[in-house]
Amino acid sequence: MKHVQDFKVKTYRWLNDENYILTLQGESLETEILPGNFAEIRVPGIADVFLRRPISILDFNPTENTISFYIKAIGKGTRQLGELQIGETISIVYPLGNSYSVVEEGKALLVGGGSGIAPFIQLGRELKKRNIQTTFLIGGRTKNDVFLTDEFSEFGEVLVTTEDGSRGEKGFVTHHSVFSGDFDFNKIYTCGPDPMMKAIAKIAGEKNINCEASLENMMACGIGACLCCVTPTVNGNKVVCTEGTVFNTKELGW
Amino acid sequence: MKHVQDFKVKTYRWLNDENYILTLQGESLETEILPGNFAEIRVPGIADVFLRRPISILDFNPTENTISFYIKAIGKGTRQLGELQIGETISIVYPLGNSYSVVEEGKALLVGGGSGIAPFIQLGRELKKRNIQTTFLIGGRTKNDVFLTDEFSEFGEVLVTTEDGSRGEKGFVTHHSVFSGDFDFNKIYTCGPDPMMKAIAKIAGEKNINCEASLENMMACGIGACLCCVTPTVNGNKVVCTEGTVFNTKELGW
Amino acid sequence: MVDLKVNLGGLQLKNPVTTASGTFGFGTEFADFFDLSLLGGIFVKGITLKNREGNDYPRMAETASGMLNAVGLQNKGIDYFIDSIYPEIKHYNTEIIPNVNGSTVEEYIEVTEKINEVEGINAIELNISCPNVKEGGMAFGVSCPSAIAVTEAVRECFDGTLIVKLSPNVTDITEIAKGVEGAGADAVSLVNTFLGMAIDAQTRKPLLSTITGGLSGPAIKPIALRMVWQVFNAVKIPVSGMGGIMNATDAIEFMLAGATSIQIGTANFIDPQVSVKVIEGIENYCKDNGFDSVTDLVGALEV
Amino acid sequence: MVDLKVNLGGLQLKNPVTTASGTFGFGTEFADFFDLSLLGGIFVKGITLKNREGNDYPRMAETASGMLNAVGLQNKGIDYFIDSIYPEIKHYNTEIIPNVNGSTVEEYIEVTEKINEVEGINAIELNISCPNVKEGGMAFGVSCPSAIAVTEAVRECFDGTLIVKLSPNVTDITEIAKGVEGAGADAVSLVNTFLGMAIDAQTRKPLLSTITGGLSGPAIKPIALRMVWQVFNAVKIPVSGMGGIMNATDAIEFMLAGATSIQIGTANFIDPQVSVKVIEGIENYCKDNGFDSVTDLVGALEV
Ligand SMILES: Cc1cc2nc3c(=O)[nH]c(=O)nc-3n(C[C@H](O)[C@H](O)[C@H](O)COP(=O)(O)OP(=O)(O)OC[C@H]3O[C@@H](n4cnc5c(N)ncnc54)[C@H](O)[C@@H]3O)c2cc1C
Ligand SMILES: Cc1cc2nc3c(=O)[nH]c(=O)nc-3n(C[C@H](O)[C@H](O)[C@H](O)COP(=O)(O)OP(=O)(O)OC[C@H]3O[C@@H](n4cnc5c(N)ncnc54)[C@H](O)[C@@H]3O)c2cc1C
Ligand SMILES: Cc1cc2nc3c(=O)[nH]c(=O)nc-3n(C[C@H](O)[C@H](O)[C@H](O)COP(=O)(O)O)c2cc1C
Ligand SMILES: Cc1cc2nc3c(=O)[nH]c(=O)nc-3n(C[C@H](O)[C@H](O)[C@H](O)COP(=O)(O)O)c2cc1C
Ligand code: FES
Ligand code: FES
Repeated sequence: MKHVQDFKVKTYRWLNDENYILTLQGESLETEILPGNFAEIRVPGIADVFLRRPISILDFNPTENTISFYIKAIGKGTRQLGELQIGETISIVYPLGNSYSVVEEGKALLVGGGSGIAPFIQLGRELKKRNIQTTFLIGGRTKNDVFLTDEFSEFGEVLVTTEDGSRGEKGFVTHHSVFSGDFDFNKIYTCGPDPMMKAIAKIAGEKNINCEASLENMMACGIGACLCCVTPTVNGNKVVCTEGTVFNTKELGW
Repeated sequence: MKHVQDFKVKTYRWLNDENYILTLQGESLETEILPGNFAEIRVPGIADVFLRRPISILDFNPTENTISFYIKAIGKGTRQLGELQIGETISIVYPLGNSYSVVEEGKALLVGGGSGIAPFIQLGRELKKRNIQTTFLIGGRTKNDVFLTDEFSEFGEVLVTTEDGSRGEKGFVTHHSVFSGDFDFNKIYTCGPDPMMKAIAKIAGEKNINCEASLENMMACGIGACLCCVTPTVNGNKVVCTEGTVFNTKELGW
Repeated sequence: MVDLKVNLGGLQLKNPVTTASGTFGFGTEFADFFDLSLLGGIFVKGITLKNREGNDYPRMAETASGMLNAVGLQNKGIDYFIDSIYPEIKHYNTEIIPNVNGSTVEEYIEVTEKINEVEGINAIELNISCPNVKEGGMAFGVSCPSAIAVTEAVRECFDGTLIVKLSPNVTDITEIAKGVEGAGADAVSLVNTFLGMAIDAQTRKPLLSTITGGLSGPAIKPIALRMVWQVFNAVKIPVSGMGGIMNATDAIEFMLAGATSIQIGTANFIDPQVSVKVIEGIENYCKDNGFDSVTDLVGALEV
Repeated sequence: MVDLKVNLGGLQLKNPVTTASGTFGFGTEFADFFDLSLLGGIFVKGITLKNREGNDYPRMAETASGMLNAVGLQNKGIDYFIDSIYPEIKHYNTEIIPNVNGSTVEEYIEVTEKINEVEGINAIELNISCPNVKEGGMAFGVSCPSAIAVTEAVRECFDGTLIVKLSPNVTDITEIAKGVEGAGADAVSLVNTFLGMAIDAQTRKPLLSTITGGLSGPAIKPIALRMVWQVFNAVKIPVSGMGGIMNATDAIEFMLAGATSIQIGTANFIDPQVSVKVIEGIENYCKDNGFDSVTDLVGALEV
């Protein structure tokens, strides 16, 4: 069930000077949160941020009633969310969106980059529960853009590419050697910038492997009420915040 | 000379749960600040406060580059100004407005109420410099609305009225016994709610004593550019933020 | 006990708080957040004769205290509404008011005729003010003759309360209001969104696929309030007021300016529970200020 | 080196940044804050034939991301301007542009004829869009025939650049723009304020003495930007754009939409130094994006 609920800022963990993990604590917590779900966060105390900001749910802890987000400070809202006082109240609407469909057998490849990787913590955990052999492939421009790999390694193997070669293989994720030779994955999950996801979808198509991507969009409500956030699909315009954010890449025509 | 300048929040002193003294510190300070001058303060970090807020200058300290304000939290801006973090940056335009004309001889009566009393610190000090015998008459609803009397007592005698009689004489300032019997003041200064100032102006008129009042108004710019803040006078509409805020009550036709 | 009931041109509302078309889906999107039966009414999202895919994306841009949208009336058409959606929402104890759209007078008529057959629907809102479609929409609402023509045509085929939704993108909104009053409207609702535009200075491209879109939110409130007050003073039929209402105080201001009922739009995106808070706030205001009936607020501005 | 010069209908401005009438006094009010000679130009506050006391107070109310004003053209009349004010400000190395107002065409003519005799004044802004006066003002600007009539009349008695300031309170601003272009205007400026209203829910009274007033500030920016873009595409004469410009990015957006120069209004109240910051910001943008001349930005929106 969706809630609009007040939380308090519990902790910040800064990964570098523009990426941080924000953890909020509430008096209660809705625990039916699925991998790929997001929240609409109200940014407190800043003149120019009118609408809520959609942010994927990184993780949650039902014992502590905490919920956390991995945020990249790119604009006024995401910057301000990094500057709140501990204990400050913040309203979120959650959990929103559909979710990745967790496979029950075989091998899964999770390909992500940038702040897109947030859903992979929950997804990795669910896959591990089902004993799926999971590989994470994380891309970045340099080694300083590659985060959360320690966390991912709890759930499976972690591969990295960087454009400058400073960590892992040099190049884009799509050029990683995992795609050449023996490729025995039966599911690809992807999250990140559109061009990256499209390239991965193309590989998946060539290899005839089922692939799911999580889309971003300009969102006003996050709950399917305004129809601002549509994406074209082979079945017509679909509402990203409710019919997605996760789509099968075939449906996207990618 | 007028400045627009960034200061940092140095201290708060809360007088009760809605009245506080805010002290700001800058890297420099314009020290030509006259009794009655005000500043236009930009309220940081709140969505609904678009314009600056006009607030009288309570006091300033050229050695420490500090400037202070006595603020009553009555709305969104004045509440937010009471909740800033120490060290937060705040922009003010100052010093603005004309000033009380400081008499050079005789006895002065300063009548004020509410947040109107802020200019009386500077005015009291200037009068004391000139050896003027100064009496402060401060009104409030109850003893909990009467502030800064310790400060005023450095510059002269302090009389108080409260509507419920909990401190000083019971009733409005205009009913205080100082106005009956021997009344040998040659100047009255007043600052506070309009009805109070008008009543004081009437007494001054009857006693034929020179009286100056400081007016409030809805202000957009505070520097005479927008003409939003006029008040009718016997000489036509006058601009409160530059031709005032201090007016002779005769000119106001009071 | 404050009497919160209002009568909007024959339509009885249990309280003056309704939600605005296009901002509240079909209601169900908000069912997790509060009991929809608390509402005076729900203006459901704009409906056309046939399925419409709406505009390309991006369809939304944030602005100072507001937002632009360019949805373009995406919906599955009137038959789908009647067959598949209305049965799901009709059990809510609140007025369900369809928002009727068309590119031609004939289309408006066809949609209305179908709705007229549906039991339980007591009113429609005739949208002659959508700025986000190429043909029809706002074109009807900014010219007096065409506003009158479509209102007259729809009046003839609808038995319930006919509410005509006016565009604010006009020189004199009272002229259009008087026109549709004469043409048989039972009430007017205003305002729809203002035609606006946003640009990304870095890419030098418009932020909406359609270049221009409709501005809503608190930014427009002062203009919307002025128009409600002007129309209230110009016509005898009641006004359903909206434009930037974010809380009970805003809603009360619209009622003081002359709105019999109010609609909450963009605020639903910021706080999905805002409409119940507004109902409570209006009730408290009436209690605190000695109004026995909320209708005493309507047009009570002291000028 | 970026060339910041622009030509506004024959008027040479050293850069596209000017300050808007009624928000910058006569300039001197800002002399403490920066060197006025840095500005492209100063549109001084509205001037009428005779002394005007303006409206009663209160004249101002704050709104979401904006403000309402009801100043009502308070000024000491054209003779006082020419004799007492202009001599004090003419030494600034910037264009001083009087904002001309009247209740009748004859008044507009008389004021203009007097200005035409003043050496050093190269342009006037004809204000046919003030929403805060009973007679004249906006009444001229919302009807095409009267806008044309006053423009033609003033054109005949003024030799310099004639800039006509348009009202946004119209159904189709391009129609008025084309009208005044045909009547001899050298440029149009837009937008003036939107007619709005604010109410105090507690006292149940309007917040302005005049009930309605003019809305300005970032709230109106999306609508103003849309109008600039429409007018740019409708006429050949240049546009001086304004409405909610708070920083260089906003100014650049107006230029991309088609403004040859821009005016900064309400933002002067928030930051008295904003206009110099905008000049610097535009210059940096041009440098960063490889524009040699600021005129390359004008209408460069990619649609
Ligand atoms: C479903 C979803 C999940 C997301 N998950 C995350 C996440 O886990 N971590 C993370 O860091 N970011 C995430 N994002 C992106 C995040 O929403 C934007 O970075 C944020 O809204 C930008 O706000 P801002 O005020 O900082 O930027 P602004 O200053 O408003 O603008 C900067 C840029 O951000 C983009 N943007 C602004 N508002 C939105 C919006 N409402 N929706 C989408 N894009 C917008 C625009 O392209 C704009 O140019 C997600 C977006 C969506 C739609
Ligand atoms: C020259 C001058 C000196 C002042 N000195 C002091 C002082 O020393 N200490 C102090 O506490 N207050 C002072 N005030 C009053 C102070 O400016 C207002 O209380 C403040 O602007 C209210 O802002 P807000 O956001 O808290 O209230 P809001 O939430 O905006 O509104 C609350 C009420 O405050 C009033 N108000 C709002 N904005 C203004 C404005 N720009 N100008 C005047 N009134 C306004 C309105 O009546 C409104 O109904 C002074 C006002 C003026 C004009
Ligand atoms: C995303 C969105 C979609 C809208 N769709 C419609 C619509 O289909 N029909 C209609 O009459 N109005 C539509 N509107 C206008 C609103 O009903 C309302 O008139 C407008 O938003 C002003 O109110 P507000 O400021 O409270 O949002 C839409 C508004 C928004 C923001
Ligand atoms: C207080 C005030 C007074 C104004 N007076 C005039 C005026 O005398 N003549 C005029 O043409 N415009 C006047 N305007 C309108 C501005 O010049 C400008 O068109 C409008 O404010 C929109 O720009 P902004 O949003 O940047 O303020 C006034 C605006 C304000 C806020
Ligand atoms: S953001 Fe409103 S429908 Fe998706
Ligand atoms: S507030 Fe602008 S002139 Fe006084």
